[in-house]
Amino acid sequence: MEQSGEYTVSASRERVWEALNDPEVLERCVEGCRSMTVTGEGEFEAVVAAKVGPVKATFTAAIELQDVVAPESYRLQVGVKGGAAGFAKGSAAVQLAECSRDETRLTYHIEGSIGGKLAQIGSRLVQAAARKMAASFFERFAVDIGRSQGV
Amino acid sequence: MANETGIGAAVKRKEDARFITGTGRYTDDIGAHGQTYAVFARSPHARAKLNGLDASAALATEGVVAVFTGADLQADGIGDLPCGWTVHSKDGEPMVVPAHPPIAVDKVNYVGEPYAVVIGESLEAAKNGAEALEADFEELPAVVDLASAASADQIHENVPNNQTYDWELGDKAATDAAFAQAHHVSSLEIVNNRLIPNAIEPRAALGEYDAASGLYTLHTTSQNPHLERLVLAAFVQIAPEARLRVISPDVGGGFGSKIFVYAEETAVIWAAGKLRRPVKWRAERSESFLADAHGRDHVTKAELALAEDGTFLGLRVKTLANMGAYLSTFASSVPTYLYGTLMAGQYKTPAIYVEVQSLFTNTAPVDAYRGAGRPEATYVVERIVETAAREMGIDAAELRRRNFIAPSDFPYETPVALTYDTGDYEASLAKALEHADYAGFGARKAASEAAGKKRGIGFSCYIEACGLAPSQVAISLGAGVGLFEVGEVRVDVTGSVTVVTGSHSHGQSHETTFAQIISEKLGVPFENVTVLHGDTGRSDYALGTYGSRSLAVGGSALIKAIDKIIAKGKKIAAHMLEAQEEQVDFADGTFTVADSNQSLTFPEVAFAAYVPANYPLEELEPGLSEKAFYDPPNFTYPAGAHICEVEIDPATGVVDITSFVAVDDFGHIVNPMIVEGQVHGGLAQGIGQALLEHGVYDETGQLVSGSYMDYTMPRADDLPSFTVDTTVTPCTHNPLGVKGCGEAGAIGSTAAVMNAVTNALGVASVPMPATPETVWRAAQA
Amino acid sequence: MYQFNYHRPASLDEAASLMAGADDGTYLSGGMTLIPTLKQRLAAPSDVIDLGGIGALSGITDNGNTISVGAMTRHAEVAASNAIPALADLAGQIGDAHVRNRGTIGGSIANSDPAADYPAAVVALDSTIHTTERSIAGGDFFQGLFETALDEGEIITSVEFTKPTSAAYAKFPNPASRYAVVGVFVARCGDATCVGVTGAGPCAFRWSELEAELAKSFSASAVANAALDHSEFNADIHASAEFRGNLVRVMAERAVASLT
Amino acid sequence: MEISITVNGRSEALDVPDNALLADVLRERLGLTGTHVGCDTSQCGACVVHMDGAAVKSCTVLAGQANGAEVTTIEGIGNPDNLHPMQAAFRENHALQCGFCTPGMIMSAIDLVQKADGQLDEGDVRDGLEGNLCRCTGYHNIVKAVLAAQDDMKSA
Repeated sequence: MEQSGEYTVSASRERVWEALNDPEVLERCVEGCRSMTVTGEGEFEAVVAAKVGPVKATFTAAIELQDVVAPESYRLQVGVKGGAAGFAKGSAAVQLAECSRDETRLTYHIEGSIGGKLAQIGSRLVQAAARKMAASFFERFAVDIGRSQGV
Repeated sequence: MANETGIGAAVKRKEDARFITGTGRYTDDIGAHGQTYAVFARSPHARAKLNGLDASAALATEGVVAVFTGADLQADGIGDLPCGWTVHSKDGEPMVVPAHPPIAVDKVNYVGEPYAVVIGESLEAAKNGAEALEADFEELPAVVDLASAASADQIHENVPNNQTYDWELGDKAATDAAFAQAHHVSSLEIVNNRLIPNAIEPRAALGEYDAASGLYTLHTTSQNPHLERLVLAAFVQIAPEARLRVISPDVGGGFGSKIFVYAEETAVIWAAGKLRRPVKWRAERSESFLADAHGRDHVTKAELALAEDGTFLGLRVKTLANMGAYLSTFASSVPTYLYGTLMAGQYKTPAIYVEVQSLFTNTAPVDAYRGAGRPEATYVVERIVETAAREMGIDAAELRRRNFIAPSDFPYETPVALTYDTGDYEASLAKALEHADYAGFGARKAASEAAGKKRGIGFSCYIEACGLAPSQVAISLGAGVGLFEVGEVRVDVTGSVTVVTGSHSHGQSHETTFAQIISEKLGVPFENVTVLHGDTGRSDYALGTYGSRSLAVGGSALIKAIDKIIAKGKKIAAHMLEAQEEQVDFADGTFTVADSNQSLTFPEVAFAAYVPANYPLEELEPGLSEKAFYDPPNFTYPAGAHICEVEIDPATGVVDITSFVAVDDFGHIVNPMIVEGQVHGGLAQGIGQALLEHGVYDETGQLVSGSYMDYTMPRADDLPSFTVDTTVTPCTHNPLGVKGCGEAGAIGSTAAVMNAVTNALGVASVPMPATPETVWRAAQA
Repeated sequence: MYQFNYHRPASLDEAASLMAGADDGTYLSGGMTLIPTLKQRLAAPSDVIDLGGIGALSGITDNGNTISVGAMTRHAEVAASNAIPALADLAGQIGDAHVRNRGTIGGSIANSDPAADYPAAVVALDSTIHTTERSIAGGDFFQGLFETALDEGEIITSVEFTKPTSAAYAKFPNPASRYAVVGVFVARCGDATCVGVTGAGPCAFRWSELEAELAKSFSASAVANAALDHSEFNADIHASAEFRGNLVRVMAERAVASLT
Repeated sequence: MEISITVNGRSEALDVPDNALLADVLRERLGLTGTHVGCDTSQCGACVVHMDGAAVKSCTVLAGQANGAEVTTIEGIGNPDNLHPMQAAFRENHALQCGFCTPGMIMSAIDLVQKADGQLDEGDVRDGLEGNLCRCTGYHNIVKAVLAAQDDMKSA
C-alpha cells in the first residue's frame, strides 16, 4: 500500500519542523491517540484507539524518526501491534519545502502493510482506511499548526 | 430380471436418511466427558524468527489448562510431519526435505503456522489464553513470488535455492529433435492459480486417552484414517499403531485437503495423552483458509511442435511448482508423477519432455486438491493444443481428432511412463459435439455479437490416471506407502451383510454403491447391507480415499472378498445338498446344483455356516466372513471431452457460461445418479478455478483472500445446469471394469472454460481466474 | 467473542440511557456486520444494546409524497414493498436472503460501509434521516469511510424518502461477498436527476457531473460525456480504481437506460 | 442471561452467556447438531434455521436476539418416516453428497419456496440460494430438488 499527499501549512518551515518532532503535537494529530511517550532519541510510543467502522481496537505503536535532515525531511517509521487484530507497519517520508516565510509545503509518501486478521478478512478496506488515516493526520496537523500560529 | 438395487441402478442413497434429517455425526458433533478445548496461536508473519515465547500471562488466564510449544512436543519425542513420497532430481539426488515440526520451534514460515497450542476449560478461555501469549518475532523478508523464489532468500537452512527437487521426465534429446523439424511451434506461458480447497466442514479433531488401557482414540476429519494412524505412530511417534485408533466419522467433504496429516490433530492427540483429558479442536473458517493445504500454484512454459498437417511432433513443458513453506504429506508427488506423466493427454505425441522445479515460499503448504496434478497437466495440454489449432487455422475439434490415440492403438505406451489400457476418445468428443450443438455455434455467436456480447467455445479432451495404486509402480517412483485397498464381507447369521472397507466416504456414497455391489453379487437385499468405513478399529490397514480410487481399488477388493464368500458358500452348499462342489452354481442369491431342482438360499447357507450342524467341519472352518486385499496391475484412465460455451459482457468483463457439456468415459458405472453428482461437483470446482477462485498472498506474504468475503466460492447463481453424458470402454484390468469418476469434472473443465474465454475475446491467453477485471482488460486490448 | 453485557431495551429512552451508562457501548440492529466483527474479536464493547425490542422502529409508512422506513425495518421487508420500486429492488440485492431477513436499513446506514447499497439511494433520493436528536438531510449524512453525521449515542429512528418520478439501481456485486463493488442509483424527480454512487469512494456520493449531463439530455449516451475522476477510488483484489471507474459508468448507463 | 425460546415446537428456558450465539445454543445446549457451522463471516449458510418464519444464519444471531422467538431447525421439519417434501426432494434428486451444507440448504430452500408462492424458475432458485455454499454438488441437483419440492409443497 502506497500513498502520497501534499499540504500547504501556514507556518514557517522551522516551526513546522519543530511541530513534527513534538510528541504533544503528534499526539493531538493522531486520531484516537491516548498517549504519546518519548522512549528515546527520536523514538516514541503511542497508544491509539483506532476505529474503522465496527472494528475497534487499541494499538500500541512504536514510532521512530529516521534519516533526519533538519529542518527538511525525515522518515517516520511506525510499527503497530494490535493484539488479536494483527499488526501494521509502515513509514512516512515527510519533506518540507519553504514556500514563503510563513508558508511551508509538506509532502509525504507513505508505504505500509498490515498483517494478521485485518489483512486476512479486511483487505477490501485497507487502502481506503490507510488513506483516511493519513489524510486525517496531516489535516489535523495543518489545522493544529495553523491554530498555534493564530491563523 | 435386472436387480433394481444392483450394479448400474440409480439407487437412492442410504446416507441421505441421516443427512437430510440433521442426524449425521460429524467430528464437531461429538463430545467427550470433561473435554478441553484447543486453540492454536498462529503466526501473523510470513517469515520470522521466534526469539522467545512468554506464556506466563496465558497460563494465568482464567480457565487455561496448559500451553504447549513446539519445544514441548520435541522434548516429548514427537517427530516431524513427514512427506510420504520421495522424488529424485535430474541428478539422481533425492529431494531436499526441510524439518517440519507440527508446532513451530524457533521460526515461522507462513502466516497461520501454529507456534503454540493453548488448552482451555472452554473455547473462550483457550482463545483468551492464546491472545495473552507474548511471542517475540523478528520479522524476516518473506519469499512469496514463485517465479523468483529460487533466487530469493533461503527459507530453510538445508534447502539451497529454496528448491526441493528439479525433476524431469521424458526424452529431452528426442523432443529437441522433434522441435527442430517442426513446421509450427506454439508456445504459451501459463499461471495455474492457487486454490483453497474449502470443504464446507472445517477440519476438526477430538483426542482422547484412556489411561487404563493406554489406548489413544482420535476422531478427526480424515479421508484416510489408516494413513493418519500410520503417520502418527511411525513418524510422529504418539504411540504404536496398536494403541492408536483413528476414527473418521461423517466427514463434510475433503477434495484432497483432508488426506494429509496436519499439525492440529497431531497436537490434539498428543495433548490428550499429556493432560489425560479429552482435547477438542475445530477450525474456524479463517483458520481453514490459512492452515489447510492449498492446491495448484504453478508457473509453466509449454511449447508444442506440429507438422504441417497438424500432427503433434513434440511437447516441451517447464514448470515451477509452489510447495509453500513445507512439504505436506504428498506434496512432492503432485507436480511430478501425477502431472508430468499425463502430458501425452489423449494424443500420440511421440516426444515429450517435462521439467519441474518445486520451490519453497513463505505461504501455506500446497498439496493435492481434487485432481492433484492432472488438472494442471490437462490445463497445459489442452490450452496449448487449442492455441495451436487457432494459430494454424485448424478447427480445434479436428486438430484433436487428427492426433487422438485410436481404439486400435491400445494398450498404448506414452512417452511419459504410462500405459493406457483402453479408451475411445473420438466417441466421447463426437457425443459432446452433438450435445453442444457445435454446428450451431456460429449462429449463436452472431446473435451475441448483435447484442454487443462476445461468445466463445472451448474444448478440453482430458485424460487422467487414477484408481491410485499400483503399489509397486508407486513405490518404485518414490511412494513411501503401499496403495492397495481392503474389503471385508461379514455375512451375518441371518444372511444380512456387513461390509467393512478401508476406503472412506465423505460425499462419495460408499454406503450405497458398495451395498449395490453386494446386492448384485450376493443377492442380498440392499436394505440388509450395511457398509462400515472410516475406523481403524474396524477395518484392516488400507489407504483410504483419494485419486478416484475407492471403487476401482476398494470396490475391486470387495469383489475379491465376495468371490471368496461365494467359493466358501458353494462348498457349504455342496455339503448340505450332497453334491460335488463343481456342480454348485450361485446366482441371484441362490445356490443350485446343476441339472437338479435342489437349491439353498444365501441366508440358509449363512445360517449353516454359523450353526454348523450339517457342516463339513473337518474340511472347512465355520463362519462366513472373508476379506481380501487388492492391488491393481495398472492405473485406470478415465477420459472425456468437455465443451464450454461462454458469453462475455465486454463492458463489465462478466463471463456467463451458457452451456457446459461433459461426456466422460468412466468404464462401467455402478450408480449413474451418483456418478453424475460427482461430475457436477468436479465441474463446479474446475469452473471455479477458471473464473472465480484465487488464493492471493500480498507481497509480504499475507493471505488477502482469507475469507469468503474475498475468496470467491462458486455459488448457485455462478453456475449453469450441466449437460452430462458418458461413453463406456470398460477398464481392462479390474474385476468391475470401473475407472473412477471423482476428479474428472475438476480435471477437464478448467481448460474448456479458459479456451472458451480466450476464444470469445480473440486473445491468446487471459490470466486465470478470468475475473471481471481481467476479462475487461483483455476485452479492451 | 469477548464478553459483554447484552441489553434489549423496550424504548429509545431506555436505549439511550443504557448507552450513556455503558463504558463502551454499541447499538445492535440487524447485527449483520457487528456480530461477525465481534466473533472475530475485532471489537470489544462492554455493552451491546439491541434495538430489536423497540417495536416503534420497524415498518414502512406511505405518507403520499414520501415514505418513512423505520430504522429497524429489515431489508427483506423493503424488498417486498412497492412504494418506491427502485428502493425495493436495491434492498432485494443486498447480501443474500438471510442477510436481508436480519439486516436493517438503520444499521446499514449508520455503519456507512463504503460498499453498502442503501447509501446510494439515500444520497440520490431526496431523503431525511430522522434520529432521536434531529433530522439530517440524506445528502449531509455520509461523511467518510464508516463516518456519518451521527453523534455518539444518537439513534436513527427512520429514513424518509421522497418518492421519485422514476428511479433505478444498477449494481455490480462483489463476486465473493456480494457487497457492491459499485452501485449506482439514478433518481428522476420531475426535471431533476440525481445520481448516487456507492462502492467507489470512501462513502456514497453524488455524481454531479453526470447529473448535469443528464439534465441536458436524459440518455445513457450522456454518461460518456460526464467527467469522472477515478484516481482516488477504492481498490482491492477484485477491482482496481480504474475498473471501478469503468463500472460506475457502465452501471450508470444501465440504470439510465432502464429509465428511458 | 435467561432466555426462553421455542425450538421445534418445544419451549426451552435456558441460562446462557450474554455473548452466546443461537447456533451454539442449538448445538451445544439443546444437542441439535444438525445445524452446522461452516464459516465465521456469515456466508456459507450451513447454520441456517428458521426464526419467526424467516431463514436466518444462526451463527450471526445472538441468543438474546432469539429470546421469545420460534425457531425451527432441520430436526424439526420431518423425520425419516415422515420427510418434509424438501427433504424428500433432496434425496430423490441426489441433491447432497457429504451432507454438511444440507441442513442449511434445506432450511433456506423451504423459506425460499414458501415466500415465492410456487412461482420459482431455475434462475430464481439459483439467486435464492446465493447465501448457501455447497462444495460437492455443483448445485445442479439442488436446483432440481428445489424445483421439484416446489411442486410437491404446492400440492401438499
